[in-house]
Parts: sequence; structure tokens; C-alpha cells
Amino acid sequence: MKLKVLYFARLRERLGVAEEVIELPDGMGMVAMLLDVLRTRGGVWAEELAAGKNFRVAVNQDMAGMEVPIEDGDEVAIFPPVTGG
Amino acid sequence: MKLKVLYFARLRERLGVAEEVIELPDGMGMVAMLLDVLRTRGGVWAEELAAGKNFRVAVNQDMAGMEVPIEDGDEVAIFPPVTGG
Amino acid sequence: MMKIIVSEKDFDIGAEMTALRAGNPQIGAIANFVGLVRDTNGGSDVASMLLEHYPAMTHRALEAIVAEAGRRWSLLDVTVIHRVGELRPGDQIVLVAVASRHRADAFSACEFIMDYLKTQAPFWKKEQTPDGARWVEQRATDDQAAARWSE
Amino acid sequence: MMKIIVSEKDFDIGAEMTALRAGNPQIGAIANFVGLVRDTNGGSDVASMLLEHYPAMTHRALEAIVAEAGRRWSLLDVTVIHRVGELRPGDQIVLVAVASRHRADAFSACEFIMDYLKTQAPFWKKEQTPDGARWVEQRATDDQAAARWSE
Repeated sequence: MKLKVLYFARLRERLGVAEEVIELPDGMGMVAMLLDVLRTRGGVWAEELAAGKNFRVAVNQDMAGMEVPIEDGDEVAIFPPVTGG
Repeated sequence: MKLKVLYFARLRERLGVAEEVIELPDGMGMVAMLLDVLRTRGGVWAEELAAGKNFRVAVNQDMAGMEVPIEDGDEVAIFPPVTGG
Repeated sequence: MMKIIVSEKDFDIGAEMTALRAGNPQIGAIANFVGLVRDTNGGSDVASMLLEHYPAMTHRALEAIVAEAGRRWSLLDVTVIHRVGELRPGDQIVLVAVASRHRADAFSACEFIMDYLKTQAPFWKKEQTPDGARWVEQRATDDQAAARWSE
Repeated sequence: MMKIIVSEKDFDIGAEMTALRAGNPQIGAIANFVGLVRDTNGGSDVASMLLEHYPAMTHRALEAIVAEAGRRWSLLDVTVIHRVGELRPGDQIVLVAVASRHRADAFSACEFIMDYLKTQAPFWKKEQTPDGARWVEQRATDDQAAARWSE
């Protein structure tokens, strides 16, 4: 399945990517699994997305926890804790 | 001693007085004693200023309890609970 | 710093907010409350409202309330404006605007000032309704709202 | 009813308050919060600030927060405006204005919306300081402020 993955703010700058399309094997249907795949890239990816790091994930524009299911065509965004207001 | 006594809002209308000067014997030096004197007028005075009634007193423009001292020349105001804002 | 006005005249919220902010770049938060005359109250239509006050005491009472807020929270500036005289539905009655560095102080102080104003500042409302004029009575919730700050 | 705007353009508080009140004589209370860019933060001078957001999500997130406030309190209307793009000290960042019959609902909902906006709406601030650019980090107190509403 294909996912559109977006990065924002400090994470966008640090990872050097604003947006990409990621192809995952079918059955990798949770946020946690996408993150595992991204961490296997090593370097800043492994560092910034490590389990203890403070980042947020949204699936189809809704804040999402690690267990939230992802499906073909979904938009997943990964970003630092928000600081608006 | 002489006191200037003011009445406001519903109490002013009900008592029929906006302002008066009251001469009290020296030594009647507390809010409670002024109220006793006013109640002896009977009628609406006894009724509106009865102990269980809900009214407020200010001495020299500060909210005051029954025990607050009053002195010659003081301005005492008696009024219903406030309803501004 | 504080600005307190008791007046028959209406006020301009935008202008007051601009004045409150002017020249203080430390201000990060302004919490603001505006009270308006509603066209009904307690099930009756309200055609107009007369706001009576105790002129010698009003300003002093508002000043004391704002000073107490300044002791409890870290504030940069406060504006309080309260109308008196005859008002109609939709008219502005009161403005409380509190400026501080961070929002928690501004929110708490703004609500505190309104709660105390409602129980300590000598204003009284008289409404004109189809059944005649009536003095507004203090709501029990106003006393409770003020009481929670002394806990 | 709600009005939500995410824009690079500045807003006029007076005009927004007038629009919020227009045509609803049941409104007795408006609680209002304005956030401003401060000229210092964490001990450094701030020359300017860039507000980034996640355009596809921002409006939706603000709508969800306002809708949740509408479920918790009795509200008549809400306006939320959040700026994005480059801002300078003294500039307005955010406006949250909540109209209701009585003030308790307006105050609580306004503070709730700000607390949730600070932790749930996808905005990020980057400050220009004499030491270079830096991303603002979420304050622990913001998380705590949002958490108290779920107690």
C-alpha cells in the first residue's frame, strides 16, 4: 500500500524531507509499523523517531496514537509537539 | 455625632430617601447600632432593615460588616446586593 | 498600571485593546471580557436597563479589586470600563481587559475581577419589562463565583 | 455557530467582536483572548517569528476543538483566528472569542479552546534571535493546562 507522509517544522528541517510517498507491504497496518520502517533508514531517522523522542503523528489530519490503523492512500504526518497560540 | 447616610437602588425607592444626615448619641460607634436606630422608625424601615434581610453597608466607601466602627462625619451607605457587570 | 472608567458613554473595544498593548512589547496575552445587555432575562423581555451606581465609591471599589488581582497574578496592565445610565439590549455594559506575559495569569485575573466586580462594586440594574420596572436581584451563582477565589 | 480563520492577514478585534455580536440579542457575555508576539522569550530578544502550520489539518483541528467546547458549555457563537507566516513583536497571533448568555460558560470555553489549541492544533513557531533561528519548544505547562480539562 502507498502512504503520503508529511514532515513539519523542526522535524522537516532535521530530516530534510517535507513530503514523500512510501510504499509499505500490505498488512503493516499501524502507525507504529510505519515508524519502524522509517527508523531502519538509520542516521537522523533512527535518532529523531526513537521511541523516547517527543513527536506527534496525525493520520488523515487527526492526531493519532501508535496503534491507529493506516490504509492505502492515507496521509500520515509526523511533527514536533505543536507550539501555536 | 453626625453621619451622612445614603440609600441606593431598590432600598432608596422603598425607603423613599436618597440621603439624610443622622445625629446619633456619642458612643453608638458601630454599624449595627445605626441600623438599630433606623429600625426604630418602624414600617418599611423595620421591615427592610430586619436582621434576616439581604442588604449591604459601606462606611466611607468601603464595604463594612456590622461590627465596623463609625465616627462623626462618616458617610454610611445602605444598599441591596450589587448587580453590576 | 491600570485604567478605570465609569461613564455613561459607550466604549470601543478595538481602541481599548490597542491602548492597552501600546508601548509594552512584553505583553504576550490579553484576556478580555465584555458584558452586554440581553433582550430577555428570567423569561421577560427587557426593553431597556437603568444602571445606578454609588459615584463616590464605584471607582475606589474597582481600583481595590484590580489592585488585589495585581497582588495575586503577574499582570502588566488592566483596563476596566463600566457603563452607567440607561442602556438598551445589545449595548455594552462592562469591559475587563487584562494584559500579562502568559495566558494563565490573564485568564485568571480577568475572571477574578469580573467575579469580584459582580459582588463588590456598587452598581445596580433596573430593567424595564412589559410588566413594569424591576430591580435585578443578585444571582446566587455570583456569590459562589466570588467565594471560590478565597479557597 | 463558529467562524474559523487561518490566515497570513492581521485581524481587527473590534470588527470581530462586532460581527460576533451582530444579530444575537441573547448574548450577554463575550470572553476573548488575544495572543501577541513578545519581544523576548526565554531570555533572548526575538526579532521576528515564523509560524508554520499543516494546512490540510489546521482548520479541521480548530473546528474539532470548538465543537468539543460547544458540547461542554452552552455557547452562542465562537470566533477563532490564527495567523501564519512571518510575524514581528507586538503582532497579533491568535484571537479566540466566545459568546454565551452568561459569563461562566464564556470564560471556561475560551480558556479550554486556548489550552487545546496550544496542544492539538498543528502550528509551530520559529523565532529569529541574535543567536540565530530556533524552533520554540512546547512548554510543560501547556500540556498540564490541557490535561486539567479531562479530569
